[in-house]
Amino acid sequence: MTLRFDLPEENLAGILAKAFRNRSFLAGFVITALVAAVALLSYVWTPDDVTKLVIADKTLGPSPANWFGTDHFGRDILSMIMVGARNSIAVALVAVGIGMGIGVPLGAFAAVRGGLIDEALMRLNDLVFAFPALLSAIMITAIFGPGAINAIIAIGIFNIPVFARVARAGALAIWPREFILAARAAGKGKMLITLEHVLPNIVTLLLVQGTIQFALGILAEAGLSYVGLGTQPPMPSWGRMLFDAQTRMVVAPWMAIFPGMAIVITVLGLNLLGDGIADILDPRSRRQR
Amino acid sequence: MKLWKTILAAAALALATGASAFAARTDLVIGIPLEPPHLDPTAGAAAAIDEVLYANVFEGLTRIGQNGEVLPDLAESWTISDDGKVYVFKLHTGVKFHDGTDFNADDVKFSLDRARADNSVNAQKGLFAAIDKVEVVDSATVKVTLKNPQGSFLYNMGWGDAVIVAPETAGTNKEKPIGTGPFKFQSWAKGSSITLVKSDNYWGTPVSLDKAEFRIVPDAAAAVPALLSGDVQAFPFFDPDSVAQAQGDPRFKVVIGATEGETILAINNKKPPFDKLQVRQAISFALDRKAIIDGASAGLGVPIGSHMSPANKDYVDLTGLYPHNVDKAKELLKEAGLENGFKATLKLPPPSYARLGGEIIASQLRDVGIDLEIIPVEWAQWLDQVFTKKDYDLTIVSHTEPNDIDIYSRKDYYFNYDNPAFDKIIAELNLTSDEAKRKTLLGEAQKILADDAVVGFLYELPKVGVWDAKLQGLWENAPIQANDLTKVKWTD
Amino acid sequence: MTAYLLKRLAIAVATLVLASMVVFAVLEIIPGDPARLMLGMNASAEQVELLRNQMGLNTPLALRYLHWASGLLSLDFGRSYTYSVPVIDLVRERVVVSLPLALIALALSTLIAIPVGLFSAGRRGRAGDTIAMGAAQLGVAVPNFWFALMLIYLFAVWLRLVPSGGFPGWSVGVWPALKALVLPAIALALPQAAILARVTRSALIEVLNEDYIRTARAKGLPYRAVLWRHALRNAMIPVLTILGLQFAFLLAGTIIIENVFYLPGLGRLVFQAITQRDLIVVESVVMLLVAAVIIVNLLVDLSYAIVDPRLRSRQ
Amino acid sequence: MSLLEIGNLSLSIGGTPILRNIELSVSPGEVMGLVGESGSGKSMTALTIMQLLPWVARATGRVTFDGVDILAASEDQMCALRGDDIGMVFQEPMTALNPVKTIGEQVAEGIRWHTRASRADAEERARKMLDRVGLPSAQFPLSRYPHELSGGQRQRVVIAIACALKPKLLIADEPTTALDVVLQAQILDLLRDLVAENRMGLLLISHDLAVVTEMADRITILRHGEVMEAGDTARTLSEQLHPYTRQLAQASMHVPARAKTYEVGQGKPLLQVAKPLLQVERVTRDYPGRRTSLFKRSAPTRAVDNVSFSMISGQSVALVGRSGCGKSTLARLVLALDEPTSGAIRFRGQDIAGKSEADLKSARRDMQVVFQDPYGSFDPRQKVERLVAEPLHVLERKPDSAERREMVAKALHEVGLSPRDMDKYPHEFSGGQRQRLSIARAIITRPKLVVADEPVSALDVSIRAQILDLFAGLNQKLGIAYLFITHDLTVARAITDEVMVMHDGRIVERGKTSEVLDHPQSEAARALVTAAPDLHRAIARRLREQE
Repeated sequence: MTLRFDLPEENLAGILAKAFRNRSFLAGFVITALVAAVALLSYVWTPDDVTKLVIADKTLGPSPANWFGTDHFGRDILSMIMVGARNSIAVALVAVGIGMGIGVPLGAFAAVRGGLIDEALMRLNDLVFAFPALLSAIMITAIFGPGAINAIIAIGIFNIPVFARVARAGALAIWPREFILAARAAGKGKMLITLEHVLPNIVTLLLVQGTIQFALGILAEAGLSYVGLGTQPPMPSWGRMLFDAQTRMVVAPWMAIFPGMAIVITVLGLNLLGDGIADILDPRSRRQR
Repeated sequence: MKLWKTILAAAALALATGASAFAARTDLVIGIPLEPPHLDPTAGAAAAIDEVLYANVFEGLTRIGQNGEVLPDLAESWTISDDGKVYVFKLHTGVKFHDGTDFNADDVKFSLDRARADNSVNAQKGLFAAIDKVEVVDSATVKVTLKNPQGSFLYNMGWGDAVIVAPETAGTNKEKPIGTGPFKFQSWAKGSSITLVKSDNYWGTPVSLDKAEFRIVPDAAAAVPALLSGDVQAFPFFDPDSVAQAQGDPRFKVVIGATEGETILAINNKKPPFDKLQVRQAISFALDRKAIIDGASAGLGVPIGSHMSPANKDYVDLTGLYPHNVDKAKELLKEAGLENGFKATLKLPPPSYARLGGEIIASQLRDVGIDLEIIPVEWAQWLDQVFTKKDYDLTIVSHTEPNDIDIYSRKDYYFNYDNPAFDKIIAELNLTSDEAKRKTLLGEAQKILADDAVVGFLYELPKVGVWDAKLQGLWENAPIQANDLTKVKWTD
Repeated sequence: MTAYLLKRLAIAVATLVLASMVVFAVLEIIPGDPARLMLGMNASAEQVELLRNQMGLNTPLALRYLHWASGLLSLDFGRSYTYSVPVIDLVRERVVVSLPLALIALALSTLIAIPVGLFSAGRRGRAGDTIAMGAAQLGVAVPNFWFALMLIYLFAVWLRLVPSGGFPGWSVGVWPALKALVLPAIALALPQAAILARVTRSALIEVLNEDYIRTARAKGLPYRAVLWRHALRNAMIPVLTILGLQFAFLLAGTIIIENVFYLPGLGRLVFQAITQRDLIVVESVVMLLVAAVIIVNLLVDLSYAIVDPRLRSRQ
Repeated sequence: MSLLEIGNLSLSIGGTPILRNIELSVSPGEVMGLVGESGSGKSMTALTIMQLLPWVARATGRVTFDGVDILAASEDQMCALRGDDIGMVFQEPMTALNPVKTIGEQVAEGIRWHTRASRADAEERARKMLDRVGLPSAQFPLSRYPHELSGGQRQRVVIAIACALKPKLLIADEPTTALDVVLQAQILDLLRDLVAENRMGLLLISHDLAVVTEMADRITILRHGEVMEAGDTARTLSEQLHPYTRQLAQASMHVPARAKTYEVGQGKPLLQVAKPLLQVERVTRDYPGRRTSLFKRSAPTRAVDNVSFSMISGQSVALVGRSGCGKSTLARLVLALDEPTSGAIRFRGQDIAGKSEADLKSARRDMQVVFQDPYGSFDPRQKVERLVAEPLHVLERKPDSAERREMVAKALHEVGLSPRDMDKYPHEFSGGQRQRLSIARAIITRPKLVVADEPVSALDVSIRAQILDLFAGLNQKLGIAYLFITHDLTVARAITDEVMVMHDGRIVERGKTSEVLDHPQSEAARALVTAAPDLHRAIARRLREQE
């Protein structure tokens, strides 16, 4: 799916002013900022120590001492969710970084060169797309050993073609514009034009895709951890918490409910944020106002 | 219109089947964790084969009862010659295979000869190694001559690998097992379930169940809802960690039995710093067995101090040797020159005792300064990396074979443990038949292992069965891996 | 048209060949010896070596690839190491679970998504749209395995309407088999439906802004007729694209969902085969799934040509 | 009795007022011209009549069509009117047709909907209608898809849809703006004939005073949502009583003052000028054909065919031709943005075809470009200073930032903008101002040649006049030579010394501007000249007719 977009005719201040009038963006921004703040807070403070197991306190229900209850090792679930947030964010962020870092130059390069190189790169993209991402991530982590690093790589690899596609489509939409011709007439080379004109103009597009992939990354990390191939203990992870919860649904349903909500809220926030950005950039929605 | 009729009819049918549950039930769904690779107990080692077929579809000359005793089965009675070398089995008459053919002494000779033949694919050929010859005396009498006396011969004949099969069907048993048991095979939905139905021409006491379905429920996450929703009515081998879900629920009966599984924190004894006795002892002091049992096994399971089941008659209680003592552990590490602690890896195979126990142990060892990186591995990798290549620091595994203390004397075993004194005791043990002497030797062996802190001895793995409270007659212990349904019935 | 189709076909075949090389190469470097695994803890090195020879693990990689690839073409996938039956038999048994599951889920998500998308696009910016799209946002955010867990405890454990898992096989009748697939299909379908509904809506809104919609309105067609006759077909292209992608996603999604519901499908087969290092099975099933994805994408390309005459007449 | 009566119509969309107190009427058989510059509310008036406004629009006043109160009519009533009694033709023929339906389906659809005719009957009528608008069945069967037709042909289909049921009123919203002059004349003829045949009322909306004058009986001039003046076309435009009417009319006919002209002596072939600034010799540009199979391609398309010409310093030359004749390709070749398949292009004697960017640097310094679209030719992410300074990239010595600001300030001043505008973003400027920015960018390196590709065709007439003045002034002041690419002969006439007429990739005629335009020799040039609307001529003809 390629996003249709147009270049915003405003500067940053104008965009920001518009952004904070957009309900989606605002809600997404607040949620995402909150999750990020909680993750950062977990570095300096959590209600309880998540590395300390107190078996005697296992599967206690929500109470003033443990707002979200405790898990099967007596750890405070709220604290686990807080620390898990930074794990989820880190995995998804680095995976998006890999996807962008490799995919965007590839896509931009394909758009510049065209012809056989473009064709080859796009066919390579097709190849990666032919592998169901989750299946392949499971294969990769199963082969090279479970763990956060391998999960990042597995998720990241499948972000590459996504960003390559978006960057290429965006760049192809920019290249025929007259201001590119003007830059060429001014004697600028294709590399320079890509850096000065093309990339800055598709940045917002990449940002939208970035939030989508970020959200998908969080879901993928949770899925991998859920089948035991993602983040490994003792590092808390939301997917892992759900894995531990599923055999204890009767005696400790809070073990499943709260981490599940954490995932839903975070992904929701990121998607709203992405929607908001896309809305702001969509000339049609602007025309309506 | 027509579609609606179909849907209504289907709904009515669904209701009807649901309603029939209120009448006295004669069907049972049993959950088993692994799917058998095939259905011929005489051609494979997988426990899952016996779990489905043993005593239900196939029968042997003898059988093993739920407390490990030898009982007559197809052999009504037997005599043993004075020198203990000749066994004459008197067979039941009127026994028929499920395909309608008669069972007689020829089938016994065929089965035993087939199992001990050179080209036999029997997984336990050792059971038959002592047999010299098998002779048919008459259609209901078989004479088995041994090369030398063997006290366990009748027990051996009770194994699933020694069941009697018919020559006509022996080749196809893998897909369509034909035996003499009270149940006959009906269907196998691969990856899903195996269904047995009551055999009408059974020679012995008829069973109460009409139908028994063995459903493959691979993990605890699936087993819990399957049990709670009533889809599956019995899990003879339930994950101990999940037992709390059924405990206290009057609909279910939770039965805790014993196994021969010593659960240990295995240590690579040759790999520094684990080659230092103080380090291994420090680990043993750092372990809080109660917390481990509570956290990884729902509080079930008996702590052990060496490699011997507490149920064993030769068991010596050594659990007091290394009480949970963090200070002592730290002191020992200091003695070993590791007062600042060290880093190591802990490889964990899939079972929950290992994965959960590993997290707890990692936390406990962290308290004394040992920082463990947890590496979960699949069994394949575990066998490859840990067991074969000995590429590991620590691992958790349950050794379920009975009377297997001798593994510590094996050269090149994955513990990398080498103690001539211990080897000597085991060698002596092998030559000793005197019970008292054996007990002393085994006691010494246990003591040495504990003193050397070869591994971290944790606890004896419990056998947890959970089933519908109205269900009677399932085995509570598991001397062998089997689900004998012959006495199982529903009560109201 | 033929040139377009031929090109797509050539690309599909090339992708398939490349994919098979990748799959083979990746799986051949798996750590863990299948022979050792099959023989268990107590086997000697000689026994392992013997089995390695029997399984052809000692022949050169390129030869093994050629042998394997030519086998694939004749549907001879080799024999499973662990089950010691032909892989094709395993696949045949499992595909009757996975394929219906994926298809039911796909049908369910389409049946939910398209009407919701139509509804929302027609009421853009109003309360109905906001509520529907809010629900869709939530649907996108819910991890399907967590959703599955909730479904199991609600509908199987608490209400006891459907089985909590497992699959009785089609031989016991269509109804019990379908009953076993209801929850997994819902768990798979709802998050996908949410995505599809959003795509349908935005595709429709985009199309509704096109000039030819105004032309159709100027003809006197009421809004409804314009939506159905003009907008929907033009909006199909992005919707079809997503449907194609979703098929791949559903196939992969079944891995986790089949595990949650312990359904004996391809996803579970491949998951178990990975853990048991049953290379032949993993290779074959992954190839099969990849081939399915490629074929579905080819079908999507083909359907573009059916929907869009511009592609058809392209010389 | 009027067919359409609009009285006191006001319209607001989302609270923003769009129209104020519009008065307008159309009688059967009458052509009413609605003229105004962009943003004057012409199209909104049309959409109000059709009731196809966005749902946030609020209209007050009175719109009566054939006795029906449109503003109070239900959606069902409107559906019955639209397509049956009121037809509408839109500006953009390329997007006005549904790409996935055949033209037959699209024409027949309205017929079937309104008359409940059978498919066969409707198709029969559609067939006749297509024949009538000039799409005979032999070449244009009903099964054709829109993408198989050219822009002019598609506009004919749109007209067929609008007129299929012989509506009482036809609304044509800029029906020819996207077409070249020759097609424009054909479509206008068609509309005129259809109106006459069926005694339809026609509401013709256009920004082009000349077009409206040729077509309309009466005219209504709109500005900022208000009616400035209305009345008989010929009288209104000849008397020019209202200042805005006068302004519009004068801007439409504006010719900038140019003291110096650069002419080559009569009869002297352009090629043989001494020391030419630009020499184009036998240049051909082929584009590879589409791949028909894996191995075959169709024959290549020849966009520029063996073209030769030259220009001297300070000369202003127009390159005119119909759309698709290859003039833009030629411009790109001259700018070295594209490479010729064969032939040579020399700029100040230096060969520039097929050279690397580094080798082109010195040529680029003296050769700049102005594009058509004042919106698309600036990177919205950069400030004016960077945008205008972009060509400084090719200077031998890169200016430091102070020098750069100085140069940008000077260029802005020269195009009539304030140096303070340097720190703004392009979106803060109007279309005309942006075109000034474009020119500032083009002259900052003091080039010898500026290639201008339709530089004023996207601008409103009054703005266009100003920009033409600017071009003329810079030509006089800085001695810059222009290669003006345009389809608009009034522009060519206004500002160029010489004209080259291009047709099917070839230059078919060249000569002094006034001579070529007044006495075209080639067929292509004659077609262009006769088709081009001319306000003078149109008013004269109207007046003649009324006498």
